[in-house]
Amino acid sequence: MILDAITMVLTLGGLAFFAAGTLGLLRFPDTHSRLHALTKADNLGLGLIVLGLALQAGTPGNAIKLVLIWALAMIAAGTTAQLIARSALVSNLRKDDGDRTR
Amino acid sequence: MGGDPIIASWLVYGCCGAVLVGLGLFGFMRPTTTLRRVLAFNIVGSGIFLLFGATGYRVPSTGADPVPQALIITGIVVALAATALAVALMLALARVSAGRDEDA
Amino acid sequence: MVHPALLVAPIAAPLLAALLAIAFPRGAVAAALSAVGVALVASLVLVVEVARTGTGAALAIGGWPPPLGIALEADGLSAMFLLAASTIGLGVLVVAQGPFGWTGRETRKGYSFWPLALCLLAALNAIFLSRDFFNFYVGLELLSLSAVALVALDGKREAIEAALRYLMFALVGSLLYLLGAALLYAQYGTLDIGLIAASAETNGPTLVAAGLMTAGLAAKTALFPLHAWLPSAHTGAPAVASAMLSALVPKASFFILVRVWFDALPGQAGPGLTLVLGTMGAVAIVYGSILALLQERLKLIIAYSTVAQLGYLFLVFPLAGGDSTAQPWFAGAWTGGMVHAVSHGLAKAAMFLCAGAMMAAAGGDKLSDVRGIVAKMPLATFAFALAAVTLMGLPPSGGFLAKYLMLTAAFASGAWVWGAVVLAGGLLAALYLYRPLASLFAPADPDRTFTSVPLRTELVPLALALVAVLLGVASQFPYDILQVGRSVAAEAGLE
Amino acid sequence: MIASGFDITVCVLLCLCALAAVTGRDTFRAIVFFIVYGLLISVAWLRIDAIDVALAEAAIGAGLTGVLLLGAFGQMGSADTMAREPRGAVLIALVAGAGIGAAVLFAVQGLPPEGAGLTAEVLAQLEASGVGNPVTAVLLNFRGYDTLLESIVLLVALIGVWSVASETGWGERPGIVHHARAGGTLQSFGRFLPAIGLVIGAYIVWAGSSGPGGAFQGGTVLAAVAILTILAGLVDAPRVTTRWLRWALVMGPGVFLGVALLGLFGGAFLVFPQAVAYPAIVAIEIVLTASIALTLVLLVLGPPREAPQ
Amino acid sequence: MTGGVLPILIVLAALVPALISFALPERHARLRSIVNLSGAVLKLGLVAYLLLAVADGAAPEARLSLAPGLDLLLRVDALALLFVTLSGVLWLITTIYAIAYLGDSPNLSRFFGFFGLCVAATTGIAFSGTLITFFVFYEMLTLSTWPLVVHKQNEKSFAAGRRYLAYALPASAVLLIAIIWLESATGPVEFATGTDLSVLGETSLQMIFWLFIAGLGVKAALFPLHGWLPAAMAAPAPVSALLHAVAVVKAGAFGIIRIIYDVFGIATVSALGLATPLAILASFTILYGSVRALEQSEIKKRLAFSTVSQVSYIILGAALAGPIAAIGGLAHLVHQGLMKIALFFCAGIYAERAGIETVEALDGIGPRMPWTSVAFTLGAMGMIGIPPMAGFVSKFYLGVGAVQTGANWVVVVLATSSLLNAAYFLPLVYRIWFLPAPEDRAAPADGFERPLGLIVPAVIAAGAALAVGLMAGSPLSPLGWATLIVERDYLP
Repeated sequence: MILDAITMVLTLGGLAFFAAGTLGLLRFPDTHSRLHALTKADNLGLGLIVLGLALQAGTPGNAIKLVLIWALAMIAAGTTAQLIARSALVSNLRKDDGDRTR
Repeated sequence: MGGDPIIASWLVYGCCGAVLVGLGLFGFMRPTTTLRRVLAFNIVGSGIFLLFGATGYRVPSTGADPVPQALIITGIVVALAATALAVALMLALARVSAGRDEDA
Repeated sequence: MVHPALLVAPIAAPLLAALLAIAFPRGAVAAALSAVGVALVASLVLVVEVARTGTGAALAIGGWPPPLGIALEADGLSAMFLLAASTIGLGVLVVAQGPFGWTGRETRKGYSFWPLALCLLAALNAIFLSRDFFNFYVGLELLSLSAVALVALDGKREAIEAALRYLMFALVGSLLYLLGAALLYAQYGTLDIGLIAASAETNGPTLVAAGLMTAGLAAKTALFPLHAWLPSAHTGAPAVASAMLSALVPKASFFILVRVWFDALPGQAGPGLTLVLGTMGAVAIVYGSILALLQERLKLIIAYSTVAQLGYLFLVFPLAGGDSTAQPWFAGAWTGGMVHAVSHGLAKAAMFLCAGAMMAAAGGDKLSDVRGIVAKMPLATFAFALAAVTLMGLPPSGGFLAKYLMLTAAFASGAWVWGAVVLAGGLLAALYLYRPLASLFAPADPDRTFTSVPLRTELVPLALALVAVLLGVASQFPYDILQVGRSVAAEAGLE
Repeated sequence: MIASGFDITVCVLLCLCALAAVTGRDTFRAIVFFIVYGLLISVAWLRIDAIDVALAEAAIGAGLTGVLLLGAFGQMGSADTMAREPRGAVLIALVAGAGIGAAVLFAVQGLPPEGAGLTAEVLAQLEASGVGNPVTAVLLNFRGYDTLLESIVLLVALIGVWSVASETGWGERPGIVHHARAGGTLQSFGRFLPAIGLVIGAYIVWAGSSGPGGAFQGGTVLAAVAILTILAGLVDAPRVTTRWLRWALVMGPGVFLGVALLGLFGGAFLVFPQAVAYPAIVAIEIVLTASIALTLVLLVLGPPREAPQ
Repeated sequence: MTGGVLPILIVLAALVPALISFALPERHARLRSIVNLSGAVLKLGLVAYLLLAVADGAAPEARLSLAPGLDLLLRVDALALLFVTLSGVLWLITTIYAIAYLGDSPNLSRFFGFFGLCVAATTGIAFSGTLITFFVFYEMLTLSTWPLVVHKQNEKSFAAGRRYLAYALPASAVLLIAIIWLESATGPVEFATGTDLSVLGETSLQMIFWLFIAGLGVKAALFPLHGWLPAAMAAPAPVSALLHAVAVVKAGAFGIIRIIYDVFGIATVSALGLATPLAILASFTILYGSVRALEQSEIKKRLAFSTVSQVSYIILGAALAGPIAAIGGLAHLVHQGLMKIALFFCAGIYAERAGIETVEALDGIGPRMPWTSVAFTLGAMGMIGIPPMAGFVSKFYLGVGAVQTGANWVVVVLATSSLLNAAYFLPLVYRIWFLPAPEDRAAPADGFERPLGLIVPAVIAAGAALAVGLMAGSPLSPLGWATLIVERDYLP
């Protein structure tokens, strides 16, 4: 019973972080700040939800699988955030230099 | 959302599949670039598969009907093959009409 | 009972050859010819067996009978179409050794042609033998993708454009057909033709499913309003490929349409459907013929002639069951339609092969380029003329017998309109085929030189055209075979 | 099973994503919505208890097709703008879409609510099919013929894709040249992920016989891994004319067809006697996975690139 | 009856040489001639044997079924033999004439190939036992005649070919409608067994009859469907001989006779009130043809229009419901063939050897080309109907037949047409024999009447026309055979 309550709290917390991340995405002016919001908020939000679910998972095996999924999501998010940041940086530099070559 | 009439979940997904087919066909037939048409084709395809899969889940107690599932997996792979060919043709057309490579 | 190998060989042999052609391109030609040869022999034996025993040869794949497994069955209609497809396939591949044979080093066209052509033939045979609606879908996809790739093989701009348009039509057609099949499965819990026919009744899902399938298959058979892709595709493709495309590919989707309406849902076809299909067919005949009259290029004339001749096939739906008691034979219109499908296939393949040979000799396929080619290529010109006789439906060709049977059914059932359309089609065919024939027979101006082409590119079309004519003379045998396992609706008509 | 709020939400979201993907002028936006749509569809498949299909849809529908479309958009770029939309044609499309959609809706609600399809027959024969997972049983035993033809369809599509190469480019490597910063994040990701991908792919294929999974889903995961390594510029795709590549492509369907033809001696095509069914099916699945993974990679990469001038 | 194989053999006797000459390259002229001539002789031999067999009542037939109940039937009855004998004899002499006439001009293999096909189709038409067989061979005749008409491959012959097809293909469509309309109600029609026409109403029967007449009328050159015949003069002489005397025109007339006697039956035709209008149409064509012939200055065109009118005699004979008139019509089928081919041969020789194309150029050619001119004169006399020539016999029987059935106006028509014939043939004969020859006519190096291959067929044909007229009484003459046909098959 207590476990359900803790799960409830954790998932709600996660949701709050997701909402913050999305809000950041919509409000922030340029790519970099949006990336910042997304990576921080969403990953943390996912972490909390995964923890909440792990409690519900029957066997410890499933719990570990959930954590693994979270780890994989983290790595993927990190890499993509890096790549988007780099390409945004490159295209901004090009834009500033004025030669809009693709 | 909560107060709507109680209908079977398979029917919801079935009707959703039908709507997707309608949307996809609209996207396919409206005058647009080939890439968008290929995209619309995939939407129609997945709509049909959703509808087909939903009809396999009408009696949840015995579990979903495996035959539609198998056919849908085959269908998805075939749709991918067709999409790949369409994309390849589209790129080849762009390459040839750009005159870069007027081969024999 | 027929050994299952007979039913499996026409499908497995070309597939094995295709796989071999991909892995071992140097042996592609040999593998292809022997595989299609095996398929031809198998279909010949199958035809004889079907005729002798008077019953179709069936095989449940994997030992699982329908509804669980897929059944293959060769009734009269399948055996005839199988034999026609293998004959034309062998003829086309023999001629294809010229442009696509092994020339020391591997080229794009030389490598790609053989697996595509073999898979196309395998798909045809798979469709002609299958009794399962989803299996038809996979067969149709295999057929369409290989056909589209063959159309784009030339690499020129208009060929790729035509291939892309063809692919779009084909994909929509397949999806609509798949949707219909899915609804049928949802309604009857099986995909087998026989089982659906047993439990078919008139209700919402069945009608919508059948309607969608008809629309999808009509798009793939290039029936009139949905034919825009065919002329450019069959002209863009290399002549050898367009021989197969024009002669066989639309027949596969028409074959499935016949299975849907005559074998699976005979009771469901209301007068509305037969009227719509008949009208579309009639308009196709007139439209295709007029367009063929206006073309300047030989291949375009032949391509539009396909659009017109396919119109005849759809007249079978309103005319089936038209024979009155006066006719000593039965299911005349239906059998006439099927004989027309086969004889048109043979004649059209011969015509495209001739056009290909003449293009190779004259360096272009405009009527002015091939003027007076009869002096240099008498056999090819004679084959073209023979094929033209079949297309015009003049005796003694198979086309005439088909026209005769359909006309008798039309007049006997008082359906004058269809009769008039069939006759007008014959005359229009004479009109649009006179121009190419006149320019082929015209005196060539002396300084025009034609390069010589290998003899086989003339002999194969001549052989195919002669078989088309033979179909009109020795036609009792094909007639009897088509009756084996024929649906009752073919005689009683789709009321 | 009564439809819960979640189901309805998923359906509404699906329709919205589809609408967004279909309308609008910006192609990139449409492709992104399409990928989101693909993931939502996988969720829908889970809700109707079709886990195998969910796997396939997520991997092939959203994944590979998304990559294909994005890649195409990348290469098409400017050439992909639509001049203007004649009013009439849009109307016709609207009418056609709405009409067929309505007809299908009418048909769906007219279906018998208790139609159980062939569930009972499949479960009854499951024991004789030699595999635990009913979907794999249907896919590789009861309707193995469809799957055989389907693997040929993949091959034909690949030959078709290769055949649109430019005349000079026949001997070249397929796809565009990818290069990434040496030691950059993409390359390290490209080195790190394949290990996990291989394990997951192999597991999916192996588990396919008893639980959800199978040749196609596993093959797609392996293909995704291969594509990632190529995108990361770690390895370049083999030339189109290399011999081992062609034999590998042909191996899967070839073995399947061979085993099917063996049945002919026993008087039936593609038959798996119960005793030998399990090992045979697993063997076929493994070989098929290899060929399918390779074919899918090459399909996504596209035709051989032009020869360097 | 072993005879079953005979009709096939006869058709093959014409078909095989055709296929062989298709395959023979140009340089084997000698072999090709031998093959064609032996085919013609073999065919004559078979016909002779059949004449005896059919005389004492045999009727061999060969049947090949197209569909259950729909058969290709080759059946030898007396009427068929009449036509085949004519075509057999004339094919032999026309081949000799063609070999000599064409010499070594190009594309001869193709010419003799299609020539043989034409005769095979004609034989098929003669032997056809069912309507569908008749239609199959009728169309084969159209297809194999077109390449002969356009043989010279110059613009004039292509125009003639186009015109020929423009008439022939719609006609075949009309004929097909008639056949289908009839057979969809009565089932496949077989000539020997006759058909129960009560199924169809009277008006539709009449319409079907006129469709048949229109379909067959093109080849039978009935007015107004005769337009293609004069234009077909652009073809070389042996072809126009073939077209006019042996195959095409006779096929049309033969078809009409089959329709009237075997499909409808003469009683039904007169009951439906179709006999008289047909007779009127035929008579009009007779007069029209003769009048147009008067205006023509070219010899060949004049002969063409004379054919237009002569063929209608045959149709007139069939249309008049009396046995005597029928005998006259049938006999005229053969007589006209012999006379007309003689005239065409002579016209060909005049054009080839002496460059004479028009009537005016004929002055005084008689003494220089005696044999040809005698043959021409005999033919002309026959056409006019002066006894004892064959033409007189058939016209006489037609006249008596007309009187017998009470159609006296026909006698007037016959009389006027004979006068018209005289009007357009006598001036030629007069010019040939009684006018002085112009000085500048230079005889070709080896004399006018060389090579023999040209002259002999013309003389034989003219002689046969005379012999047939003289020995009209004997049973084996065309008249005798026509009487046998009428007695056995068509007594009203």
